[in-house]
Amino acid sequence: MSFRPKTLARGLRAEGGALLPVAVLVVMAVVFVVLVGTADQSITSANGYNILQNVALYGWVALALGLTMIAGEFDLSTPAMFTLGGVVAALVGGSPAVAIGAAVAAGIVVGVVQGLLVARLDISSVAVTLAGYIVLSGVALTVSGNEITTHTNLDFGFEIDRPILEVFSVRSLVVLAGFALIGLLLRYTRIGTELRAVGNDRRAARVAGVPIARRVVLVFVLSAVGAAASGALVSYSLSTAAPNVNLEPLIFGVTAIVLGGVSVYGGKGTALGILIGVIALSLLEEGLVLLAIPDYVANIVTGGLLAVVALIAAPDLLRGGVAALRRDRHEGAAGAPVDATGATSR
Amino acid sequence: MDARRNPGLLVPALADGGAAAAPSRWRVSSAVTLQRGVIGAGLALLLFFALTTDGFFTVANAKAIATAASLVGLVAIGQTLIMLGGSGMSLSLGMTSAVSAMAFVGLLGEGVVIALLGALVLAAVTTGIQGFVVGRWAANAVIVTIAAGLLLEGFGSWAAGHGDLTPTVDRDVYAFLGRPLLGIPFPVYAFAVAALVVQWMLRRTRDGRTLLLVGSSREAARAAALPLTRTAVFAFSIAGVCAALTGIMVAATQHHASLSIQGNYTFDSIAATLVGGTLISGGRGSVTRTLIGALVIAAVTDIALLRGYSSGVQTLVKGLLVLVAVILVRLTARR
Amino acid sequence: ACGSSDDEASTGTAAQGSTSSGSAEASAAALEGKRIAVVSCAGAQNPWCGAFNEDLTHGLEEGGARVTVLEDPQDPAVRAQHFNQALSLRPDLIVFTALDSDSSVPLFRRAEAAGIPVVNYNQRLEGEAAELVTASVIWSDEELGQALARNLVGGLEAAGYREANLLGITGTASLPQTRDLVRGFESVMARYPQYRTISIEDSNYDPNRAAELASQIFAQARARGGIQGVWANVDYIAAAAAGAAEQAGLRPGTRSGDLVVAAGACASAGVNAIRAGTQVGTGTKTPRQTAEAVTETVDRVLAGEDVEKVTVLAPDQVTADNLDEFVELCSY
Amino acid sequence: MTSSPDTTGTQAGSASSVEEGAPAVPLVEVRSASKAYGPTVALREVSLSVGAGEIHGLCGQNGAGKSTLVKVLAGLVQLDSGTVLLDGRPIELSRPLDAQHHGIALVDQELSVVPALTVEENILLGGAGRPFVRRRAADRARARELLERVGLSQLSPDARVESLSMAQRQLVEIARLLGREARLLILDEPTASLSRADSLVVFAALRELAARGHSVLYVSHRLDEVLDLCDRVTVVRDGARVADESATALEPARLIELIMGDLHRHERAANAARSAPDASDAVELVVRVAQPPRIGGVALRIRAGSIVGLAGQVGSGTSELLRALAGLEPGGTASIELPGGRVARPTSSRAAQAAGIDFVSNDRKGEGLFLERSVGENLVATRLDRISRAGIVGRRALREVAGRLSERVHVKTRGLDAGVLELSGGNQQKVFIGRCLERGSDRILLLDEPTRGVDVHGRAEIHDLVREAAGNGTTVIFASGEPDEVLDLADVVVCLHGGDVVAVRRAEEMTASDLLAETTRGRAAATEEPDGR
Ligand SMILES: Nc1ncnc2c1ncn2[C@@H]1O[C@H](COP(=O)(O)OP(=O)(O)OP(=O)(O)O)[C@@H](O)[C@H]1O
Ligand SMILES: Nc1ncnc2c1ncn2[C@@H]1O[C@H](COP(=O)(O)OP(=O)(O)OP(=O)(O)O)[C@@H](O)[C@H]1O
Ligand SMILES: [Mg+2]
Ligand SMILES: [Mg+2]
Repeated sequence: MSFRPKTLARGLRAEGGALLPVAVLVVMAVVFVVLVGTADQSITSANGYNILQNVALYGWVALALGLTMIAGEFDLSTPAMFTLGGVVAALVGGSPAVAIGAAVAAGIVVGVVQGLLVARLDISSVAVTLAGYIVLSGVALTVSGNEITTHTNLDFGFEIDRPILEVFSVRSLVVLAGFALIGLLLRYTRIGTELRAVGNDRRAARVAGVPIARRVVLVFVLSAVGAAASGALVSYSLSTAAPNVNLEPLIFGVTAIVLGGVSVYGGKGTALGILIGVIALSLLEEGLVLLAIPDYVANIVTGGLLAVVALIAAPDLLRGGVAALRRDRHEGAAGAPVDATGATSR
Repeated sequence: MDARRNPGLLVPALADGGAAAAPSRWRVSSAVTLQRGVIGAGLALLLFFALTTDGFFTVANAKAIATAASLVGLVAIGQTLIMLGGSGMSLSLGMTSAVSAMAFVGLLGEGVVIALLGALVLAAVTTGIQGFVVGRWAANAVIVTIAAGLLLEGFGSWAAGHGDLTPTVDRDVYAFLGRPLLGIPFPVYAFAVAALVVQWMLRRTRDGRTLLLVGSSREAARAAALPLTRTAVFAFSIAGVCAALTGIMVAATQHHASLSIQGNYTFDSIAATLVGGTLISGGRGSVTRTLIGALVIAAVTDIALLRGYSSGVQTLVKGLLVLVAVILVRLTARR
Repeated sequence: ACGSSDDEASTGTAAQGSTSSGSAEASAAALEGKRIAVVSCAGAQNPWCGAFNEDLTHGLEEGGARVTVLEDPQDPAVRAQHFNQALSLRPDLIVFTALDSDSSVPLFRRAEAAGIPVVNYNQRLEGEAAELVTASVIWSDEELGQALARNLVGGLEAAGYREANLLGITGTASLPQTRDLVRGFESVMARYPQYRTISIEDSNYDPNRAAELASQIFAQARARGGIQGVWANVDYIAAAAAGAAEQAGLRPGTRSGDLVVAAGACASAGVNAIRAGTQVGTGTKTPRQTAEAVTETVDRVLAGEDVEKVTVLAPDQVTADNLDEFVELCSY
Repeated sequence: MTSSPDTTGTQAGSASSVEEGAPAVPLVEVRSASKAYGPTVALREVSLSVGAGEIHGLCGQNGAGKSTLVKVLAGLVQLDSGTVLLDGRPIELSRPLDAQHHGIALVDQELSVVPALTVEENILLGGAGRPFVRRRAADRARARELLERVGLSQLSPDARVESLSMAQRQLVEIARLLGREARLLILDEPTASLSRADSLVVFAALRELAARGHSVLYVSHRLDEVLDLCDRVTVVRDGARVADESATALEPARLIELIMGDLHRHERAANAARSAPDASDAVELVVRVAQPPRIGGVALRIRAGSIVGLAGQVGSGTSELLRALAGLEPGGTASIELPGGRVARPTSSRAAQAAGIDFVSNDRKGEGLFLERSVGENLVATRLDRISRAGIVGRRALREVAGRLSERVHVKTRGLDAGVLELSGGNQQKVFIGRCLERGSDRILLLDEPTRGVDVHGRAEIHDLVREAAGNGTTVIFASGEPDEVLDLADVVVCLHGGDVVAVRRAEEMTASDLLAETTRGRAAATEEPDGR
C-alpha cells in the first residue's frame, strides 16, 4: 500500500472524513510504543501479525457497521449475524467455498429482509435490527441445537491463518481487500455518492431520484454479508462455531468507526477512516495484552475510550465548546446602539 | 438527449404524499384495522396454545409468569422512559441491575435500609450521569450506554474483587424482598406499584409531560426552552432505580450477587417495551403498554418452555414478536 | 505454594492422579525466571475464573516466574486471539483452558511449531487436541456427579421422602463436563428408582433463566405431585432455583415437606446456602486446588520431568457436617 | 378569457412565440380536472394551459387545490375525471415516471439538494447512467454546461453545496432537472425559503430558460413575484378556476380579490389603528448581538411594546440575530439591557426564556410543533411550569389554558385532543404562535417568518394577534423576507445587510421599493436582471 500522505489526506477530506482518524492513529501508535517500552518488550513482526489478525477478526464487522452508518442507519443485528455466519458455515461444512457461500447467502437473505423493512416501511433501523438481533440469536441457537459445531475441514482454518510475509495471513488479506473494494465503491462510483446522499439528506436524495430503497437494502446486505462472512472465516480459524451471541463485535465495531471519523448522524465517513479506526483499536488491544492488563481494567479502558468518543461525536458539546471559546474573544457588540425606537424620525 | 433514453427522475416520486413519507388517513385507518386483526389473531393463537399446554392455566403458573414479567418489566419501565424521551434505548440497564445488586449485598452489613438506599442511589447516579450526557450534549445514547456498561462492569468487578458477593448478615434481615407476601411474590407488587407511579408521573407531572414533548421533537423542545437536560436525567435515573430494584430483588431471592445477575435483562426489557408498542423514536407510548408487552413475552416464553421447546426457539419467538410489534406500530404511526 | 497453609493442603484432599512427589525446592528452581502466559476466562464474568487466575498467578510468581494473564469472557474468537498473542510473547509455557477440543487444535499446532509447551486445565480434551497438548489438569466430573447424587439422596431421605420428583438444571448441556456430571449423577441414582428426575433443563449458566424456568416447572408439576428435589451443577444456579422455590411458596430445606436442593461445584453461594440449611450439599471443584495442581504440573514440565498427559483431580463431597473444613476452599 | 398563451407580453420568454406568429398549441393543457379526497373536493373541473416558453403563475388560498393540480401533472396524484394534454395529445400520467417521460419536472417546496455533496455530484445525483462508473471528464463537462444554463457558470463544480447561498442551491436543483431534458418546470412555492434578492437570481434564470423554450408553472403566495415574473396567471379558489389572465394586465388589488373572494381586507389600516406605544412614558431596551462571522456586531435601542421588523436578504443575518437572542446560536453573544440596568444574557434557550424571551422559529415542523402530540399539549407546552403545582400538572388548569389559547388564535380543529399533524399549515402556525401569547407583559416575542406558507386571510389573523400582544406590552421583533409583511406589521423597520444594520426607518415612511433598495445594497446591481425590470 503506497499511499502518499497527500493522497491519503485528500481521500479523507473528499468523502467528508475528518482529521480525527489520523489523530487517533498517531495517538494510538504513540501509546502503543510507550506501553511496549514500559512493559520491557521488543516489538516484533509477531505483534504486527497479531494486530492484523485482530483487524481480520472484527474489521469487516466495523466496515459493515460503518457503511450502514454512512447511509444514515444502524445495524444492531451485526453480532448475531456474525455468530450465525459461523454456525451456518460449520453446519454446512464440506468445501469451504460452499460453507462460506452458505453463510454469505444467509447474510443476503437477512440483509434483504431487514433492508426492505427499513426502506419500504420506513421503520427505524434500530428497531428492525434489534428485533433481527433477537431473531438471529434464536436461529443460531436453534439450528445448532445449542451445541458447539465443529468444522470437518481443520486444514483450511490452519491455512487461512498461516503467516504470509510474516505479518499477513489469507484472512487479514481478504479483509483488507474488502476495505479496498468498499473504499473504491464509496469514492469512485455513483453508488458511493448516492450512499452518502442517502445518509446526509434522505428526502433530498429521494427527490433527486436516488433509488433509496435499493441503496438502503444494499447497505444492509453488505452489512449482513460482511458480518456473516467474517463469522464464517473466524469459525474456520477456530475450527468450531459456538452458537452464543455476544456483543464484542458490536462494541469493537462502533468504537472503531467513530474513532475512524464516521458521523453517527450519517453522510460522512470513509473506508480508509474506518480501517484506521480498526487498526488503532487493534494497536490498543495488543498494547493491553503486552501489559497483561486484567480484563476489568481493559473494560474500563475500552469503556472510557468509547465514552470519550461518544462525547466527541455529541453535536451539542462541540457546539457549546466552540461557543464558549468564541464568547471569550467577543463580548457582544460594544458601542452606542442604533436608535430603533422610531422616536427620532417622528 | 431524449428523455426516454435518460430515465433520471424529473419528479420527486416520494417527496410528497408518497407511501413512505406520509401515510394517508386511509392508509392509517386500514393499518389500524390490520393492527387489530393481527393483535386479535395473535391473542387467539396465544389462547389456543395456552389451552393446549398442559399446566398453563394454574394459579401457580400465573404467579410464575407474573414474577418473570415483573423482574423484566421493572427494567422495561426504565427502558420505556428512555425511549419515550427520544433517547432510543439503554444497553446498560442489565449491568446496572447487577452492579446495584452487588452494592446492595455488599452494604447489607450496614443494615438493610442503608443497603437499599445505597444501591438505589448508586444506580440513580450512574444512570443519571448517562442521562446528563445524553440530554445536555445530545450524545448518542446507544454508544454512551454501551460505554457505561463497560465502565460499570470494570469498576463493579474491581470493587467486588472479581467475586460473587454473599450477604454477611442473617437472611431474615432482607429476605422479605424475595419472598411472597400474601401468597404473591414480592416483585409483582414492586412492578405494579412502580408501573402505576411512573405512568402517573408521565401523565400528571410536569417532568413526565415534558419528557413526552422532548421525545416528540428535541429540536422543538430546545427552541421552546424546555429543560432537555433535566428531562433526560429524570428519565435515566428513574430507569436506573427501576433496574436496581430488579437486581436487588434477584439478589435477595438468590442470596448472593454477581455480574451474572444482569442475565438478558437489557435486551429483554427493550423487547418488552417494543412489543408493548412504544415508538422507538420517542413521543408515543406508555408504561401500561410496556406492562402488557412484558406479560405477553413472559406468557409466550412460558408456553414455549412448558411445551418443551428449546431456549433457541423461545428466543426466536420473542424476536418475531418484537418484529411484528415494530411493524404494526410503524404502520399506525401518524408520521 | 500459593499461600495455602499446611493444614489446608492436608484437608484439601485433591487426590492427584498419579503425581510423583515433586518437592517444593525443585519447583522453585524450575519456575525461576520463566515467562508463563495464562490464557483464561475472565474473573469479571465468572468468580471461579477470577479466583483461579489469582491463585495461579500467585503460585507461579512465588516460584519466581513472570506471569501474563489474558482473560476473555468465554468467547472462542477472543480466546484464540489471546492464544496467538500469548505465543508472540514467546513464553516458556502457556497455561490454557480450552472451550472445546476441536477449536484448540489449530492453536496447539501453532504452539507446537513454536516449541512452546501448553498446559490445559478444566476441559477434557479428545482426539488430536489431546495428543498435541503437553499436559492437562482436569476434575473428575463424573465423581462430582456422584457426590451430587449422594448429597441429594441424603437430603431426600432425611426429609423422609419415600418417593420424589426431581428437577435438574445444568449449565450448558452441550459441554463435555456437563455430560460427565450427568452420567455420574445417573449412575448413582440408578440405585434409587423411587427418586425420578422428571426434567433436565439447560440454564446456559444464567441464574435468572434458571430461576424463571424452575418456577414455571414447579407450577406445572404441581398438578402431578409437585417437585421434591432440585439439583444443579453449580451452586449459584442451585441458589437461583432455591430462590424461585421460595417465591413459589415452597421451602428449601431437609425437613418433612421441604424442597431438597443440591449442587455440584462449591462456591460462596453454596456455602451460604448450606449454612442456612437451604441446600444439602455440594462438591469441591475449587479454583485453589486447580491452581495448585496446575502450578505443580507447570513446574514439572519446566523442570523437564516426564509428566502424565492427564492429571485427574477427585472432588470431595461437602455437606453441612463437614462444611467447616471446606469453607476456605469454597469461598470465592 | 383565452386559453392560449398570451403573445402580447413584453417578456423575453414570449418572444419566440411572437416570432412564430401562429396561435400556438399549448405545451400542456389540463381539461376539466376533478379530484376528491374522500369528502374533501380538492379540484372541481379545473382547466389550465401552459404555452411553450411561457411562465405561468398559479395562485390561490391555502387548500385551494394548487398543490393537488401540480401533483396531477407530476403523476403523483390521479384525477377522478378530466384529461391532460401534451402538445395537443392526451397523455396518461399514472406514475411519476410517466410525467418524466413527457419532460415534466417538479421542484418541490423544500430544496432537494444534498448539503454534504458537491455541486457536480448533486447535479448528476439520481440520474441515469451505469451505477459503477463515473466518467470524470464527461461528467465534469456536463455539469459545467448545465451550470451555465442556469447562470452559474462561475461556480466550481467541486464546491460543496452546504457552502452555497439558497438561490444557488435552488439553481443547482433546477440544473439537475434541466439535465434530464425537462420541458415543463413546475415550481411549487420555491421562494418560500428564498430571500427577495435570491428570488431575483432564480427569476432571471427562469426567464432565460423560458427564452430558450422551456415552460414554467409557478405556484406562489407572493403575489408581487407572480405578477413580476409570470406571463399569465391562473387563480383557483375552492378547487375551481376563477381566472386565467395575462399578468401584465392584472392589478395587484384585483389579483388579491380573485384569490380571496370577499374575504380580503386591507391591512395597513389595521396597523395604523393600533395605539402606538406612548412616547412619553416609553421604556427602552438595548439589544446587542455579535455572532462572528455572520454578524459583526449589532446594537439596537428599541421601545418596549413596539413591533420591530427586521428586513434583509438571506445571509443578511436577520434569522441569526433572532436565533442568537433566543439562545439558539451557541456561536454568538447576545445581551439585552433591560430597564433598571439589568442585563440579560441568553446564552441558551433556557436562559433566554428566563429573561422573558419567546421565540417562533421559521421551521414550524422541525423546530416548532411537537408533531406526535395533540393541539392542546402543543398549546401549553411552554407553560407546564405555570399550570403545575409542586411538579404536578393541574388538569383543570391545563384544559382551561389550552382552550382559551385555542380560541384566542382561532385554531380550526375538531378538538384539543386532535393531533396537531391533522391541522393545515396555517392552523399549525396559529398553534405555534398561540403558544407564545399570554405569557405576561414585559416579555420579548421573537418571530421568524411568522406567516410562512399561510394564506392572506390567515396572515391577517396572525398579524392581529401580534399587534394585540404588542398592545399588551410585549416587545415584538420579527423577521420576514416579504417586504409587504414587514411594512404591514412593523412600527419600525430595521434593514440588515451582510450582518450590519444599514437603515432604520418608521414603517409608514417606507415603500416596498425603498426597502428592497436598502436590503439589496451592493448586491442589487449584481442580482437585478439585465433587462432592468
Ligand atoms: N392527501 C390528501 N388527503 C386528503 N385531503 C387532501 C390531500 N391532499 C390535499 N387534500 C385536500 O385537498 C385540498 C387541496 O389541497 P392542496 O394541497 O392542493 O392546496 P393548495 O392550494 O396547495 O394549498 P397551499 O397554498 O396551502 O399549499 C385541501 O382541502 C386539502 O385538505
Ligand atoms: N395525507 C393526508 N391525509 C389526510 N388528510 C390530509 C392529508 N394531508 C393533508 N390533509 C388535510 O388537508 C388539509 C390541508 O393540508 P395541507 O397540508 O395541504 O395544508 P396547507 O395549508 O396547504 O399547509 P402548508 O401551508 O404547510 O402547505 C388539512 O386539514 C389536513 O388535515
Ligand atoms: Mg400546502
Ligand atoms: Mg400547496
